[in-house]
Amino acid sequence: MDWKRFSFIGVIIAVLFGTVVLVGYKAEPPILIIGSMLATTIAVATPLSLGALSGVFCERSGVVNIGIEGMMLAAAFFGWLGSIYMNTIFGFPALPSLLIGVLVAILTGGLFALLHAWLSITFKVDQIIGGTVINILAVGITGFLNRQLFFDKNSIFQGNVPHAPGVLPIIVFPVKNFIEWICGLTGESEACYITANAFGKVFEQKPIAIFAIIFVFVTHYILFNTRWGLRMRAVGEHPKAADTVGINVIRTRYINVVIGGFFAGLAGAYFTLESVPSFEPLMTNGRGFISLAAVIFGNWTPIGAWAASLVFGASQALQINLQFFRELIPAEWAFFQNSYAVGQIPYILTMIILTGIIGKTTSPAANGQPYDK
Amino acid sequence: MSEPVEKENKGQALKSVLNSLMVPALAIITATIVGGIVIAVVGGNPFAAYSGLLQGAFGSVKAISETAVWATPYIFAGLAVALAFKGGLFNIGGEGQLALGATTAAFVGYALPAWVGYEMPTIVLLPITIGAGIMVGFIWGAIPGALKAFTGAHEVINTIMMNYIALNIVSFLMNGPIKDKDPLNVIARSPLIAEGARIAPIFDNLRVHWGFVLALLAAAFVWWLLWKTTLGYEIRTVGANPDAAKYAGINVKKIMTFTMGLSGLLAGLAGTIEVTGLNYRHELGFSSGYGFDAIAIALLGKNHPGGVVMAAILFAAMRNGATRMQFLTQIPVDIISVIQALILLFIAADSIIRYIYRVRQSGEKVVLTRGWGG
Amino acid sequence: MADSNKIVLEARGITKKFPGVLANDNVDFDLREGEVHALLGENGAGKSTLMNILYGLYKPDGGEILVNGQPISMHSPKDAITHGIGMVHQHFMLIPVFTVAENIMLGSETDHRTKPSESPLSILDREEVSRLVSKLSDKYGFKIDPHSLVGDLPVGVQQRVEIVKALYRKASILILDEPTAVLTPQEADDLFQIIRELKKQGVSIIFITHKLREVLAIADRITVMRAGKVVGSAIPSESDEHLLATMMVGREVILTVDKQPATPKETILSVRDLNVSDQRGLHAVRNLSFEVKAGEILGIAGVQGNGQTELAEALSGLLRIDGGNIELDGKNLTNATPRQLTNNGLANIPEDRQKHGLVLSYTIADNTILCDYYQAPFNKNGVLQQGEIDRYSRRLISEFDVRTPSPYVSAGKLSGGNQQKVIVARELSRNVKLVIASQPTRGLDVGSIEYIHNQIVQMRDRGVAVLLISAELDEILALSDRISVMYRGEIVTTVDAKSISKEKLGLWMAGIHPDN
Amino acid sequence: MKKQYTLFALLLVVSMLLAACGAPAAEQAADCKSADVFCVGLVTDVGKIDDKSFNQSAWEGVKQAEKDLGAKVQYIETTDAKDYDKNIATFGDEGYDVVVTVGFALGEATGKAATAFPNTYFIGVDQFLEAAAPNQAGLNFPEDQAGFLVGALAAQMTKSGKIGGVFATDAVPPVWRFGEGYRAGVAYINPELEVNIVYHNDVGFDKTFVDPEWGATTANSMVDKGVDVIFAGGGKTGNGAVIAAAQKGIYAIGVDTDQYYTIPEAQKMLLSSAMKLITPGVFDLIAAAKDGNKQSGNVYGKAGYAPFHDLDSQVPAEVKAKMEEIQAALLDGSLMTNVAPVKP
Repeated sequence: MDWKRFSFIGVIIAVLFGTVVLVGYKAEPPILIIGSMLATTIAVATPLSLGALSGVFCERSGVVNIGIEGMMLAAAFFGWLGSIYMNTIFGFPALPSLLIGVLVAILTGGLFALLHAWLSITFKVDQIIGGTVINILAVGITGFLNRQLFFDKNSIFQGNVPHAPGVLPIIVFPVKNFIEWICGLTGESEACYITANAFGKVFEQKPIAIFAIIFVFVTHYILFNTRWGLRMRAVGEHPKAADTVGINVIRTRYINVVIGGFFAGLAGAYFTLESVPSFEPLMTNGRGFISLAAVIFGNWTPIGAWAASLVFGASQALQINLQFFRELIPAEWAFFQNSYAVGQIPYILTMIILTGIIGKTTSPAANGQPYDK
Repeated sequence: MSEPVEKENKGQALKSVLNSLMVPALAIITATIVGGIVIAVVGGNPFAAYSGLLQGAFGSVKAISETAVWATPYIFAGLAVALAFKGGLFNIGGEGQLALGATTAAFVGYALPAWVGYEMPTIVLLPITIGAGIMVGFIWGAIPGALKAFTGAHEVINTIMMNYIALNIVSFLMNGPIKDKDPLNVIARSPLIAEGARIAPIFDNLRVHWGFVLALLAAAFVWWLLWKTTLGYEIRTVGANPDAAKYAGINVKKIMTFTMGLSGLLAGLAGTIEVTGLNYRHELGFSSGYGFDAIAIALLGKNHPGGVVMAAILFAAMRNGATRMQFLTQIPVDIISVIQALILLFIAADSIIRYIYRVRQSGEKVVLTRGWGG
Repeated sequence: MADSNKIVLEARGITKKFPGVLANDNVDFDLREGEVHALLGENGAGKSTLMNILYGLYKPDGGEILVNGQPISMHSPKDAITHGIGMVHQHFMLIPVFTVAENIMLGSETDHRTKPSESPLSILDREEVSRLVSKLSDKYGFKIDPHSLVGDLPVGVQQRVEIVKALYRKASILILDEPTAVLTPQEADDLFQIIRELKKQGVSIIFITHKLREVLAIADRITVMRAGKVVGSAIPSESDEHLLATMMVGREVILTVDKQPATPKETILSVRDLNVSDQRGLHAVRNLSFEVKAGEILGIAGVQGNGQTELAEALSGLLRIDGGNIELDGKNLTNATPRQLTNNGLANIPEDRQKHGLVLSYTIADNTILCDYYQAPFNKNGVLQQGEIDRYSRRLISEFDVRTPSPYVSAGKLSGGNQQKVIVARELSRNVKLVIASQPTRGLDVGSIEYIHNQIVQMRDRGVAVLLISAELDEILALSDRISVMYRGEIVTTVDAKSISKEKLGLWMAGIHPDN
Repeated sequence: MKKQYTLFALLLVVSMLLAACGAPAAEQAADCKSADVFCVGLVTDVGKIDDKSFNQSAWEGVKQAEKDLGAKVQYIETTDAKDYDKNIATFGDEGYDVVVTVGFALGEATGKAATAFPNTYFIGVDQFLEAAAPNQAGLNFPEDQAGFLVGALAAQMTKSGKIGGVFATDAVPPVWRFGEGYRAGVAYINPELEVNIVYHNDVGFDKTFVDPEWGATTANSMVDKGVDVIFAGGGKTGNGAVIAAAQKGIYAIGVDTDQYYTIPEAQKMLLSSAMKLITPGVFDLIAAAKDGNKQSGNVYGKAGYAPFHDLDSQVPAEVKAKMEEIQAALLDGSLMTNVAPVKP
C-alpha cells in the first residue's frame, strides 16, 4: 500500500479539521465541530467518490474518461425526470418513484458511457475528445429537455413546474443511541453525551452516500482480488498480453466503461434524488472533473480515490464551517475565512500531487490507447 | 523545373483542402438534420427554427455585425486550442486564461490612467492594456505547459484545475479589490475602462469592432507562424513526435512551455479583446463557456487557422441567431448546444460520417493527445 | 513416448494480406509430436504472421489449421490454448506491474481447480497458483519466485515465466518466436537445454529465428520462409549455414563488405569513465572508456540490452550522463544538448527510426531538414525557406536513391528501407566528423542493407569517425576496423577486427574470457 | 455510390433551407408595431426564465398581463451578458410597447435602450435608477423589511436559540438586504440569540444562485450544529437549503414568493416566506402603462411575509400578533431596519 500518499492525505484532512477546531473551540466543543465536519465531508465526498469509481473502472481498463462530468449531469436530469414521471404520470408513491429514478440515473450513466466506449474503443476516437463530446452533449440535451419538457405550454406537464417526489430518506444508524447507552452506564458525563451527539450525526447519512462507501471497498476488493479485477487491470496495462491469454480486450473494455458509467449515473442521482429534488442546468458544477483528479490523486485505486475525495469534501466542510465562526477569526487572519482562498486548496493539492513530489502516480500503462491488434 | 512541380503541388493542395472540408461539411449537415429531428420530436417546427436562426445570424446588417461580435472571441480562443493541439498539447484551460486576461485588461484599463493621473491616449494605453492581458494569459498557459514539460504532469488535469483557480481569483477580485465602487453598482464587475483603453467600433451604430479584424489577422499570423517559421516547425515537430524533436536538438521542454504559453496568450487575448472592444469592463458571467466551445471550434476547424475562422463564424452564427430563433419560435436556445455537440460528435467520430456518406479516409490519423502518463 | 511421425499441428494453404503486403502466401507447415521444428527467415519474411495465425491472434484470409488431424476453427488465442498451443512472443506478453503468479494465472484463473467456477467475481487463489508455478518451475530447474514482480526480473527469467505460463495452460505445442534475440549466447545455451528437456516431456516446439547457427544446433527439421512463402525445408545434418543463408535471402549472401584497410588519423571521439543510468534509473553503462579516430569504424558488439542503447543515447545527448566525460573533436561536450553535439559535427542514425529518426506525419522534405532547419539556407530570420528545402530534399532523394514519387509524400508512407535511407541521407549529407550508427540495418531488405553498409564505409574513407553499434555479429565483423564488446554495461575487450574469430567474439559477448 | 449519398444529403439540406426561408416564421412578430396590439416582452438576466425566483416571478406578472389585459407576450433568455443590449433591442425593433428587464445587471443596457426606443416603456426589476428616462421605471423592493419580518418570526419560534441563514452572494444587494434584515429582525426580538449566516461567496456570480446542492449541504451542516430555523435566500441555492431544512424536520423559511407553492417538497416544515411581491409589482406597472400612465423613476413594490399554511396551528397567537405589529411599524416607518442598501 502506498502509505506515503495516505499519510499525506491524512495530514491534509487533519490540518483542515484542526483549523476549524482552532478557530471555533471557544464557541463549541471540538468533538462537535469534528463530528459536524465529518458528516459534511462524507456527504460532499459522495458524488466525488462515485465519480472517481467511474474513473477507476474506465481507466483501469485503459479508457480515459473525462466525460464523467457529462455522465453525471445527464444522469442527474434523467433520474430526476424518471422519478417525476413515475410520481405524477403513473402515480407511484414517492419512495418507489425515487428508487426507479435512481435506476434510470444509473442506466443513463451507462448509456452515455456506452457512447463513450463506442467512440473510443470501436471508432478509436481520441479518448479525451470523446469525453469532451460527452460533456458538451450532456449540457445541451439536459438544458434543452429541461426547458422543453417543463416550461413549454405544449409539453406533457403543460408548463407547470412538476412536483418532484422529494429526496431519498435519511438512514439513521443508531450510533447515537448506542453511545448514549454507554454514557448511561459510565456515569452520565456531559462530555459523553456531546460525543454521542457528534458521532450520531456522522452516522445519519442518505442511502447513496452509504452505498458509495460500501462500493469503494467492494470495488477495491474486486479490482485486486478477483478474476474480473485481474483481467480489467491486465487490459489496461498491456492489452496485447491479455489478448494472447484469451481475454477479449474489446469486450472487457466495453463492460468496464459501461460499469463506470453506472457509477457516474449513481453520482448523478445523488444530485437530484438524494441532495435536492430539483434539477439545474450545469448543476454538477465540475464535480466530474474533480472526481477525475481524485482518481489520479488516489493513484487509480478505489480507496485512494475515496481518500482523495474526502480531502475535497473536507476542504468544502472547512469553508462552510469557518463561516459559522467568522466572528471568532482574528482580523489579521480574516482573509483565510475568505472562501476564495480556502476554495483553492483541493485544486492546488491536485496539481502538486501530479508533479510527483509526493509519491509517483503511475497511470495504467495502456490508459488512453485504443487497442489495435 | 520547379514550375510544373509547383503546379502539381498546388493541384494536390487544392484537392486535399477540398477533401478536408468534406467531412466537416457533412458533419455539420448531419448534425443539422439530427437537430431538426429533435426539434420536430419535441413538437417544434425545425424549418421555422432554422429560418429564425439564419435570420438572427445573417438577416440584417446588424445581425451580421452581432455574429462578428460573437465570432471575435471564438476565433482567438479556437486558435488557442488549435495551436496547442498542433504542439501535441490539449488546452482545456481556455476558460481560466480568458477570464484572467479579461480581468487584467479590465483592471489595467481603468486603474492605470487613474494611477498616472491624466487621460492616456489610445496609442499608449490600449497596447499596454492588451499587453497586460495577454501576458497574464501567457503565464497562466505556460504554467501547465512547464509542469508537463518538467514533471510530466498531464496538462488536461492541470488546465482544468487552473480553470477553477482562475475563476476563484477572478471572483475574489470582482467581488472585492477591483469591484466597481459606484454606490449604485451591486454586482461583481469592474469599473468601465478609460476611453483610451477601448478599441473603436468599425462602423457607427454597429457593435462590431476592430477586434474582429485583429482576430482574422491573428489567424493569419498563427498560420504563418506554424507553417512558415522555424519556431512553428519546432512546435509542430514537438507535437507530432516529441522523441524525434528531442533527437533533432529541439529543446522540447522549452517549446512545450512556450506553446502552452502562446496558447494561453491567445485565450487571454480573447478575453482582453472582449473587454477593450465590447464590454469596456469585466463582469462575472461574461465569457463563461468560451473555453469549451473553443475546443469544439478547433476540432471542427481541423486545427487549421483557416478552419478555425470558419468554425468560429459558424458557432457564432448559431449562438447569435439562437436569440432570434427563440424569439420567433420559443424553441429553447439550448438546442444550439445539442447541435454543436452533435457536430463535434460527428467530427470526432468521423468514421460515422465516412460510413454514412462513403467518404474514403485520406492521410493517416493524427494523434492529438496521449494518455495521462504519470 | 512421443510418436515422431504423428503430426500434431498442421497449417494448410495459409494466406494473409495486410494493406499493401502479402504477408503469407499459401503457406503449408506442419509439426510432428516431440520435435523441434525451426522456422527460418529474414525479418519480414512472414514467420511471425504465420505464428500469430496459428495462435489465433490474426485471422487468415485463406487456408485451414488442423490439430491432431482435425480441422479446427481458430477465433482467438483462447481456441489455441484450448487445443494445447502455447506461444512465447518475441516481445514478452507479460505485465510488468503484476507478480509472476498473477501473470501466469491471467486468463486461466480458475482452470486448475477441480471445480472450475466461471463467475467473473471468483476470488483469485494466489497461493494455489504460486504452489503450482513453483512445482512447474522446479521441474525444469527454473528457480522462479512466483511472488516477485515481473518488471523486476531479468530478461532471461521473464522468458522462463513465459514458458511456465504456456506449460501452466498444459500446452503440448510451444511456439517460440525469436527467443534468443534478447539472450546472451550463454543464456541461449540454457534455453536450448530447456528446449531439450521439454522435448523429452513430449512437448512439440516451433522455433522461429533468423540465426543460422541456432537452427543447426537445436532443430530437428527446418523450414525456410522468404517474402511470405515457404521456399524450402531441410534437415540440419544434411545442411550447412551457406545453404540455409542462400535459401533465406534468395541468393548467395556477401557477408563481407568490399573495403580498403583503414587509415586512422586524429582522435575524434574520446569517452572516459562514462556512467549512464537507463530510464528506470538502473546503472546501464559502467566506466566506459574508448576512442574513435577519424577514418576508422569502431564496432560495438554485444547482446541486446547490455547498455548499447543507453551508450548511443548518451553520446547523442538524449540521456543524461551520471559521470565521466565526452570529448568530440577536442571539445569537452559532456552532457551537451543534442543541438550542441550536432553543431560540433555529430551525425546520428538512431536505433529506433520511427521513434527518433523521423516525424512520420511530415513529408520527406520536412524530414530532410529535421536537424538543420534552424540553419542557413533553410532558415532566414526565423522564416523557413521553402524553395531551398524543396531543392535540398530533391537532391537528397536522387543522391541516396529514395524511392518516392515526390518529396511531399509523408514519411510514414515509405517502406522501412526508404525511411532509413531518408535518415541516412539527412545525417550523412551534413558536414560531419563523427557518425553514430545504431542498428542501422535492423529489419531492412538485403538491397538496402548493402547500400547503407557502403555509405558507412564511404564515410570512413572520407575521413569521418564512425561508431557502429549493432547486435548483428556479421554486420560488426563486416564493417568494423576495431571491435569493442559490451557486456553488462562495460567494454570487456577491444580487438582488431581482422584478428578475431566469430566464435571468440561470441564468447566475449557472453561474458566469458575466451583465453581463460 | 458515394456521390449519390452526398448529393442526396445536400439536396435535403438545400430544400430544408429553402423551406425554412419561405416559412412564415416572422408572421407573429409583425403586428406589435401596430397601435392596436399591446405587446409585452421580457428579457432575463443570465439566469433562466424558470428559476422559481425573480425571473419567473416577473414573467408571471407578464403572463398575467396576457390573461387580464390581452397583451401579446414574449420572453428572451440571455445566455451571455454581452447580449443584453441585443436582446432588449430585439423587442424594441419589433415595436413592443412594454419591455421588462430582470435584474440589476441589465440596468445599464435598459437605460441605453430607453433612450434608443422612446416609444417603448421599460420596467427594470431590481434596478435602482439614479437618473431615469421618462419611459423607464425601476422596480425595487424593501427586502430588508421582509428579512426583518422573518427574522423576528424565527427568533420567536426557535427553541434551541440557534438560527441559521443560507444565502447566495452578498454582493447582490437584494440578497444582502434579505440577509442583514434577517439578522436585524432576530436581534430586534432577542439580541442574545445565535445567528449563523452563510453566503455562497466562494463561487462565481454565475453559480452562486444555482447551486442547490451547496445550499442543502450547508443547511444540513447547520442542523447538525443545533440550528432549528433556517431562512434561505438566493435562487436555487436557497431552494436547496429550504428543502434540506424541511427534510431534517426543522423550520424553513423561503424567499421572494410564497414558496409553499414553488417548493412543494418543503410544505410540511415551511414556516413562512420573506416575500417581495414581484408578480403584482410588474403587473401593476404594465397595467398602468396600458392605461397611458407610465410611471417613471424608482418605484417601490411591496414586501411581506407569507402565511404559515400547514404550520399555522404551531404558531402561537401572541407571535402572530407581534408579527402584525412589526409589519405595521415597518410600513409606517416607525420601525427602521437600519440595513445599508448595499454591502458596505
